[in-house]
Amino acid sequence: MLDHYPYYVAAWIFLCGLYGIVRSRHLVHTVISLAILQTSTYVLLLAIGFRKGGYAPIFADISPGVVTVDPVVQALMLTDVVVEVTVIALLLAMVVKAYEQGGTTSPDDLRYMRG
Amino acid sequence: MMILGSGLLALIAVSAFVIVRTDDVTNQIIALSFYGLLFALMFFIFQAPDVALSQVTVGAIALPLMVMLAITRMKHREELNKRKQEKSR
Amino acid sequence: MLSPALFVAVPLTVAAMVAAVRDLLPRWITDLVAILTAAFNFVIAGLWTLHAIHQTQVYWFGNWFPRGHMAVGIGFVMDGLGCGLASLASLLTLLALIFSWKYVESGQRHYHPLMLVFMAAMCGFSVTGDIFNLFVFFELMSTAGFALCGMKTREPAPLAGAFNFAVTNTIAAFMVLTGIALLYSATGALNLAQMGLLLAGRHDRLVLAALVFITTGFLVKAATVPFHFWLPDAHAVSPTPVCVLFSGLMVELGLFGAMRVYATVFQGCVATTHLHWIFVAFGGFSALWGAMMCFAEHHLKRLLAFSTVSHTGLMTLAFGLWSKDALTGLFIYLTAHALVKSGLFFTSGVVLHRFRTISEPALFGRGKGLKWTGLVWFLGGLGLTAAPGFSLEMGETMVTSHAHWAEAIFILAGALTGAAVLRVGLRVFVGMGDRGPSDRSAEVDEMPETSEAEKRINWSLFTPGLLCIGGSIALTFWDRFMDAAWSSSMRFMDFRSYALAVYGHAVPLAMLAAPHEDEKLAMALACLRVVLAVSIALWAVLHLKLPRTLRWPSFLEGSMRPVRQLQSGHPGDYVAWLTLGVAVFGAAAFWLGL
Amino acid sequence: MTPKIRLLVFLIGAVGLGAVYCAGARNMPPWAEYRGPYGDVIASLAVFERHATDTVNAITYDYRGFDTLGEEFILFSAVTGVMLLLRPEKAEQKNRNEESNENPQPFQDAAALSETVQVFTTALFGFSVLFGVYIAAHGQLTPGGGFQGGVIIAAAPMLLYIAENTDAFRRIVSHPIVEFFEGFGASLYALIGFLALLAGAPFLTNVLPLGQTGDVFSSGTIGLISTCVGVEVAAAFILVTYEYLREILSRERDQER
Repeated sequence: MLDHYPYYVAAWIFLCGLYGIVRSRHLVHTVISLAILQTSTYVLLLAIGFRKGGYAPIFADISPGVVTVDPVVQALMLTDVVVEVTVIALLLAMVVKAYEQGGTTSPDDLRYMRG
Repeated sequence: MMILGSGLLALIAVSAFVIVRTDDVTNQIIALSFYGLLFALMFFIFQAPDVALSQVTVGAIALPLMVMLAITRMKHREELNKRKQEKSR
Repeated sequence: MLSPALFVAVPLTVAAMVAAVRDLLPRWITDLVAILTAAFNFVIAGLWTLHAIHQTQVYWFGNWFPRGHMAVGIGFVMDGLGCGLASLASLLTLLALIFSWKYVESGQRHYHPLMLVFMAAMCGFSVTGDIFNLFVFFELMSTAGFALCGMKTREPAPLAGAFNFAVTNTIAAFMVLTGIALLYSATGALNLAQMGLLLAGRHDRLVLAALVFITTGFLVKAATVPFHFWLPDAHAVSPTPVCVLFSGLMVELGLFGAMRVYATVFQGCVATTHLHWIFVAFGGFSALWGAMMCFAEHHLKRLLAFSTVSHTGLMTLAFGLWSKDALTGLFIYLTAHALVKSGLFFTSGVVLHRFRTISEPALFGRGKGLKWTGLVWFLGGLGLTAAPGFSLEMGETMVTSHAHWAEAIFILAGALTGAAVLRVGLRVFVGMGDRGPSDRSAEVDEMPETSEAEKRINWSLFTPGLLCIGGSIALTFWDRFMDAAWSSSMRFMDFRSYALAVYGHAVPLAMLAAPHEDEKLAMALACLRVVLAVSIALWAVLHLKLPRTLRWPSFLEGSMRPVRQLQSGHPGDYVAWLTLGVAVFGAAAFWLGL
Repeated sequence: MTPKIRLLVFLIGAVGLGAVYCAGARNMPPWAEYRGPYGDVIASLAVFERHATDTVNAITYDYRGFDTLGEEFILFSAVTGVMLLLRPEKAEQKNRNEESNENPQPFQDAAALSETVQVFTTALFGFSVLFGVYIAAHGQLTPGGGFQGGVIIAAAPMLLYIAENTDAFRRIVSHPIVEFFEGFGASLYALIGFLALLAGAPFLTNVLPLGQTGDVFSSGTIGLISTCVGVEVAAAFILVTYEYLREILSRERDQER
């Protein structure tokens, strides 16, 4: 159980994000829940690349050959962070505009196209 | 380090749930910023200074700021509409 | 040979440069630059396709060749199907850009860069050989798609549609990323071929969980029921040229992503199980559900959107059959469907431009003057039913050649979707029967995308649709196309040849002649579909003139309340269904796979 | 669906999704025991092959540079999307002008900031820009890089806004040069990639001299790309801020008149 502890945390955060979107009553709340959901992948990737006793993979102050943690997942996470923030920016723009056009911030009122 | 990290992970798990359960958006922004900082701290502990730096700038500052700007703009519009209504009366 | 990087890098660079100087350029220069870039892309991708059907080639970015079996960089694997899809993407974008010349007016300063980025993302997605790169292009495609979908900001409906689209597809992207992370932890690699080699023979819950996340993530894009809810909302509100790209290719590329990962990473470890029946089940269900909903719609674009759900379901079913014939058929079907569906969307754009509305009851009888547009529409409807003479029929025959039971689903789905299109045609362009029932979504009127003054149908509006429909007929006369699809599909399924190519030992493949199926039976079935489609359409249009006892199935065209209420427009609902869908898929995968 | 049914559907699904996730997680290698090989190979090679001490950035801008190109264009298309969505509508603009003419009273009573705060935050402006440039340009050596540096640079004008120096803020963020740099920065990355094609190597190959390990001008194109990305990211974030604040800013300008 403890061996895989961060992975379960990642699963939990993923479900929390989904739960937030499902119960949301305000579109900004929906967007923030989505941001939370995305952080689950940070935990997962970070935990995968971590190594007990490993150093940060920056050879400015450690000599080559020292055991480090995985730099690849960190590069992937950098991409991930930027992707998250851009998608959130775009979604927020939609929320703002939807409010300006429809005068509502509730997902219950998004039903312009039912059926 | 591992114990500190595990504790931080638990804290993150709890705050994720708290944030999605918070209905008031302003409170959520503050919590989100705090949550971003927790992540930055965790990246430092788990030897990922690059990601930590980008998390501090993006997750703890840029992201909450953007939500705040969006809400400011929405409030601004709300006020405009109110004024319009008052005038028409 | 020209570098394959060009067909991704050139449109990206042009997009960024056009964006940098967008205030200085007059509209016509932007149009011209964008069209030329798309044409250039089409030429490059086309040349590569001709090359790649004979030999798969790999291109390592940054000159990072693999060290032994360790791929350190990102590679493009130029195989026949990938390159073919890239050229299809460029072609559709080219036609869409020509269509937008006189069509898109509002928001034009940002439109062209986004379209070019979208095209580049589709091309990159088709040929990349790295799983994380696949995710990056998936997300790039999504981001550009979200923005294009919400373009018409003067109404609230497009924003709602774009919002739902963005929320569901972002969740999908992060499910894919989760699956990628699981696989990375198991293999320590990101290259598809390398992962496949490392996972060969391995068969445990980790692999299955990764398969569930990656596949369902891509199936959200492919709009398989119950992940499909975003699609009609997004399609109904996007500008017409964007719809063409969404329905024509983006949705199918979602399925292609799932297939690519399955063929490379998972084939060696789960191919021994009965897992592929899940795809058959999900696909068949989507095909029938989509067809039913399609017939019930009265909003032209939404109707076409549901038919996309149905046809992508048929393609998912073909994927589940996982045989050479089925895959060959699938790719012929995909190409043909992309052309027919694009043609129909272009025509609906012409209708919206001419009559300022897109709701079937409101258009009743008004299209009598538009003979040529009507003709294209009817041909498109016949194309959707996979009538004889259309290349869809070729694909369908191939898919079902060794699975005759699947023919039943193809007939039902094809006849119903085709009948819906023909019904609209009869009402709008012939003015037959009555207005027909209306429904809520048809009453949400869409604001036209062009200005009021211009009502003439410019050649640039009409030609793309005609070319598309014509192209789908012309494909049947092109024997080499069928052979190329056959050879490339064989290669696509064969993981060994893929891995060899990635590590630089590609074997040239002679072009094989595709087998010819029993043509009489195929022709008979195709005729049956057409007869069914035409009679359903006629029945729907004329049902008031029929005796009362024969009117009972009219609910099919009418309200269908409980079912249609599922399509509620609420992002929470969609996400709840998505979660349930993943759970069902997961349960089935663990049941059949372990 | 009513909220209750929605929650029920979700909960059933969540149990299944969670079960799949946990079943996968249980079979993963235990935590804190990364087994490689990808990361280890690159960590041992990057310093020698690329003369970069920060392996993460060597991966981001060189080994997997093509991913980063895609990622940068995700940012580009998202910003273009924000601009597209929040573009002022013509009809609306007219209304607003009319309104503001009739409505000269101050829109919001700004709480006066103490002068110390104003002076201090304004002084931070230069520092913030400098720091951002430093972070972006030293990507190959120390933690940081184009993305981080770019966001820090973009934060500088926000300081002016906080200091209520709205006039300077508006002049900076609404300048057309920002929009130019947003597109130009993005295309520069790809152009550096084309440089390699001219040299006869595959796209995005690091063709520049690698220099001395530890030097600012080491690692060939890595530092250059990082700086370009910094420009693009800074411009992108400033643009997004401006798009959100545009309406409020124009209102404040009207008041000043």
